[in-house]
Amino acid sequence: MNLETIKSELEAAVPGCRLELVANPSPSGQHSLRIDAAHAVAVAVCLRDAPGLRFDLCSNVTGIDWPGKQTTEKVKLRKLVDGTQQEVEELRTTTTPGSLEVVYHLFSIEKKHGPIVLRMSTQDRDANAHLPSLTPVWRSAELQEREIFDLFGVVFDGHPDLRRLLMWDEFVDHPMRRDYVGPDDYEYEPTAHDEVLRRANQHLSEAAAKLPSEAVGNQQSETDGNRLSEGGGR
Amino acid sequence: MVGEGILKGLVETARNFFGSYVGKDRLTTVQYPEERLPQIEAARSFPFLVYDGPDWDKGMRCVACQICEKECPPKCILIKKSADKKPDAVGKPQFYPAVFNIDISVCMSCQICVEVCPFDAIKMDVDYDLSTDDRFGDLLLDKERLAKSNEYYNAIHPTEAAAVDAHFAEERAKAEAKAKAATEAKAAAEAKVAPAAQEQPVGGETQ
Amino acid sequence: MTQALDQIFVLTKQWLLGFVPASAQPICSAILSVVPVLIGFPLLFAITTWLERKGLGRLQNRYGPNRTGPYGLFQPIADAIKSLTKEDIVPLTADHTVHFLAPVLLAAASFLGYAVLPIGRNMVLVNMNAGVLYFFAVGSVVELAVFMAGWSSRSKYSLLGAMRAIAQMISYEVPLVLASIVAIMQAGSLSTVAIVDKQAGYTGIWPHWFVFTPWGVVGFALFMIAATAESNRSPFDLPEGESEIIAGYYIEYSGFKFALFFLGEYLGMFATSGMAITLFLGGWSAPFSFLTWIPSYVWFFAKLLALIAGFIWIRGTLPRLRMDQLMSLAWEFILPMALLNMLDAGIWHFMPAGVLRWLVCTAIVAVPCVLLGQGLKRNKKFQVRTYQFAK
Amino acid sequence: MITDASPAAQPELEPLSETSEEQLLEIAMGPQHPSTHGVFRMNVVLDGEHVVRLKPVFGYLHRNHEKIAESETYLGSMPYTDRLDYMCPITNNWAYALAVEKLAGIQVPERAEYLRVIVGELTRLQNHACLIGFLMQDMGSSGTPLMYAFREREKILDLFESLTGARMMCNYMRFGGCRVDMPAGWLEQAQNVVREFPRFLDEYENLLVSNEILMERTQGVGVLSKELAINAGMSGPMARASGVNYDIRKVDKYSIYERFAFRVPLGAHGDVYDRYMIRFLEMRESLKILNEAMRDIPAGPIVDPKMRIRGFRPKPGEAYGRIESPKGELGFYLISNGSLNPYRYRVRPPSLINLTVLEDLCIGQNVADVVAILGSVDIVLGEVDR
Repeated sequence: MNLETIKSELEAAVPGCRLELVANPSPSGQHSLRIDAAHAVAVAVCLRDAPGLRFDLCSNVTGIDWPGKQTTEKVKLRKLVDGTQQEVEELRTTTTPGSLEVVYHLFSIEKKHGPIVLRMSTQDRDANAHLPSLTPVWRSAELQEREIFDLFGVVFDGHPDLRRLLMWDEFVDHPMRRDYVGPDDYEYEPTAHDEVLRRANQHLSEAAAKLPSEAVGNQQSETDGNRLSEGGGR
Repeated sequence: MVGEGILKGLVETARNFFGSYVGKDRLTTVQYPEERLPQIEAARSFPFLVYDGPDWDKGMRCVACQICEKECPPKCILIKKSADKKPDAVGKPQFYPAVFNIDISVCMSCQICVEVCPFDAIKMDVDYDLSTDDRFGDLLLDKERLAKSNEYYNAIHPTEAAAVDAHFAEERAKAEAKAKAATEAKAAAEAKVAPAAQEQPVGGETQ
Repeated sequence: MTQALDQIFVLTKQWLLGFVPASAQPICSAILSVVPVLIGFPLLFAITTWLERKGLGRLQNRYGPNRTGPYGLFQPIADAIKSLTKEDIVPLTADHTVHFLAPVLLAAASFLGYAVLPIGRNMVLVNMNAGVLYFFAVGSVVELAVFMAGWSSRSKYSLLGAMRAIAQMISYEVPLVLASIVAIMQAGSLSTVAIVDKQAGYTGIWPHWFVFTPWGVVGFALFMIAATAESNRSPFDLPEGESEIIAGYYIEYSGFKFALFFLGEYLGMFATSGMAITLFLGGWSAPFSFLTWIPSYVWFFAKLLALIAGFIWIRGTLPRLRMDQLMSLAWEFILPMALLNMLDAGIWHFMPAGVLRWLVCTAIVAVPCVLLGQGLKRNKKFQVRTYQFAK
Repeated sequence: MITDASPAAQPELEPLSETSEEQLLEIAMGPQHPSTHGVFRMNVVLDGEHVVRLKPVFGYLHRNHEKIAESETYLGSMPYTDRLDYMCPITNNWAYALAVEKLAGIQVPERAEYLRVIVGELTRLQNHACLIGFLMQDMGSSGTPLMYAFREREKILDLFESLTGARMMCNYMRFGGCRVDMPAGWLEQAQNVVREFPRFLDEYENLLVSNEILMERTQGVGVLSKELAINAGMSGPMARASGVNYDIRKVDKYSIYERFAFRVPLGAHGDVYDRYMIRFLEMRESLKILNEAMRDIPAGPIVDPKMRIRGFRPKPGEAYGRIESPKGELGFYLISNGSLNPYRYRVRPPSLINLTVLEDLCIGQNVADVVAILGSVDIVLGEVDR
């Protein structure tokens, strides 16, 4: 199936939808179709139900994090300096807002074709990380969208049961984001590399600085200070 | 008839009951400490470092290139490069590891260190009786405990080791030929100067 | 000589009683009878656990326990030591008294049934007139103990298990009693000794066991099915169904109390098997007339072990039924069959002996059995299916 | 049309009888439970023995495999894939290798493809055999079928050990081929195992297929309709038991599967019995593939000679590769930004997605059926939680 024809078919079926072909330079040749959030559900229903398409199996749903970039470039400007126009070099930083992208891989069980790759992007990575849920169209997205909500922080509007899937409910961050910083208070396990040890010790000393002395004493004895120093001696 | 399937099942279990006294193919259990399965050549447990010759420290093939340290997926290898150099298996002066630690409580026996090693210095052991009562000390293997002789390597992985040895012999022959050519050229150029003594390669095969 | 060997325990008891004053003789006699039972059957329990683990192992193509002693024979001792040294954990919110009493009551009740079991010739603790009745009456105490355990533990799983146990045991008590009625009808007595005596004769070399009659074999089969369910053995081990409700009513027990539950379960199994032997398999009598020189108690225990082996075999083969299927089996199959079997036994009694009696009585139980089975199968709509392949 | 399959439109869960909410019993099955196949939990609300609600709880084995893989080299993730579905490590390797090969456009030599098919189908055999064993174990048959399955699995694992060096964590595939060629005598040994395998299947069939208790326990239990199976993305035996004709070996024709004559069994009822029989029949089909592959395996290299073990950097782009793993559709989605490690690495776990319909299957059934249904879904928690 040609992605171009699918695109034109969809555009005819769902008036007003904005579709964009995203080329994939890899030898796999799996090009994708970026759809806009407003018409996503309508496009999805059309993909599922249109007799020529019948993409009835939504196989894989996943998120991708594209963090915002800060690029600094030197720009030459003409400026009035001391009354004369001079060419001045200036550093200018441009910040591109990041986005979270959700990718759907669709196949057709009836027609045995596929995959077609759908992409949707959020406006940013924080407050507006909302996308329409396609779970009402393909039930298979249910757990996978929950997983994306959990690990990436995309809020799917219209999802029937949007809870964290893998992390516990009290957890605050989204571990699959690229700027996620792992915790430094996990149970210490000596490895050949001292990075973990360094961070565990740092965590302890930070905790010591924060807490009143008695509490720290208890905490340190609990976390087995001996073992830490033993590992450090290596 | 009701109960036919149940009776069939009962007959089947009875057959297995008696079969387990007759055939070894039904009773596959190996009574571990007393009997053991034959050693499989491809088996792998944890890595060890190969050395040539009698002295483990001198003959170690490892040149501390740290490739395995970088490629190790769970990052269980720690290598510190030496300051000085010493001749390697082929005879070239090379660095050697001042520290080489493998934490086998972290190692997952994936064999990637073996595959990436260009010097055939690290290989997989087949020993599996590794339980110990000191989780932290005994499972962190240092250079001395990691070092195993080339003879041992030949014993546990004969086919693979033979190929490695052949490769080394070839390399050494090439190096010797090169050295010989160099010395001959040198001798031809400066007939007065005595050819410099070439250092003998340290190799298990030569002894 | 064979006579002496057969009566050795009875004679020993008489001999020992000779040393005590006449006033103390009744109580001493009781003690001397009870103590061997209290020791012997738990010992049999130990042997059975070993047998079961070995047998199941071989059924499953494993060795079974073989590390403790020769052939793993000391495994029961190791198990006992382990369960005795384990920490006894009682849930904080449990009803401590009832929680403690339940296993004790279970074990105690399981022993009571042995009072009327004739273990050998002249070897019965109490020759009660209503022995069979007594046996089933004390057997139902087990249900109470099980429910006490499930209720007092304050665990949802144990509650589920207890509910299942009560439903199952009460449902199967009915067919258990009904199935045994045929033997009582034939013997004309509720006394276990009388029932065994009735089966003691031989025709040629063949014994007059009730199981060798059409109504007897059906009664025996029904009794054994019901007995399996009564003693919570697989495939009727729903109350403890370890893959569904983990351990059911005794999930919150540990250590020795846990072991007591096992003891109770096995003792119950021995008791019902012993009753089946008494009712249908001729009690302590030898299977052939030329084997009567072997002591009677040996025969009893040999039959008991054979039945236990059957239990183990079935346990190793069959998956577990579901609660509703268990109930429908009891009420829709076993109960009608037991009632029909009573009719059959009556007809047998009044018809003249001969081939015709055999044919008629066999037909009376066999035809409905097949029909009922087919009907049940059709009702539930299950069958071996054939499958198609994609083009 | 949309609402048809949406979970929001599921019938409002009414208690079966006139039971008020207070009389319902909520129990947590798992994470410590003998039949959840690992640390999985279902919060089950019961009315008597009947299931009124069921909410699966995931994440007890979550280790963020995807995050780890994004900081590893492409090859470095290969041993980690073994640990996803630890019952069939080789098919995990295969799916990952296939995705990377698509991403970088690597060709696989003929012999390597045959080797992959052989070990892949052996994996399917042992997985299905064990699954049926576990299913019977869940239904309370005290381990006998499971032990028979393990007996046969033992022989297959021995094959894996002598080929790859490890019984479970095989780490066998490489991008563009396989890691090692088979040692001398391995093929004969494997042929022997394959020849002996039908005997085990026949025994299994005698033991179980016509068993009345089993049929009663499984037929009509946990029925999954064809429509829901498709819409909920079911794959593998789970989908085929509901009559969905979708076998990726046939559809994608990946590797060399089009060369083998094998059939795809389809169920008509979509209940637990069908799921279990489909696996049975698939084992027989796998044996056919194995026999053909072992007969036809050509000589040659086992890995693309252009592939280097170090410094593998695919060109920027993305690829989704999937195979028919024993559990269902196992896919890997990779995005490369031209560096040594993938920018995005995603596993499409069949076990997790097949659990989507768990609640639908279990509602109205008994507690005892819940474990049977869960067993018939065939999950491995290493893959569900990743």
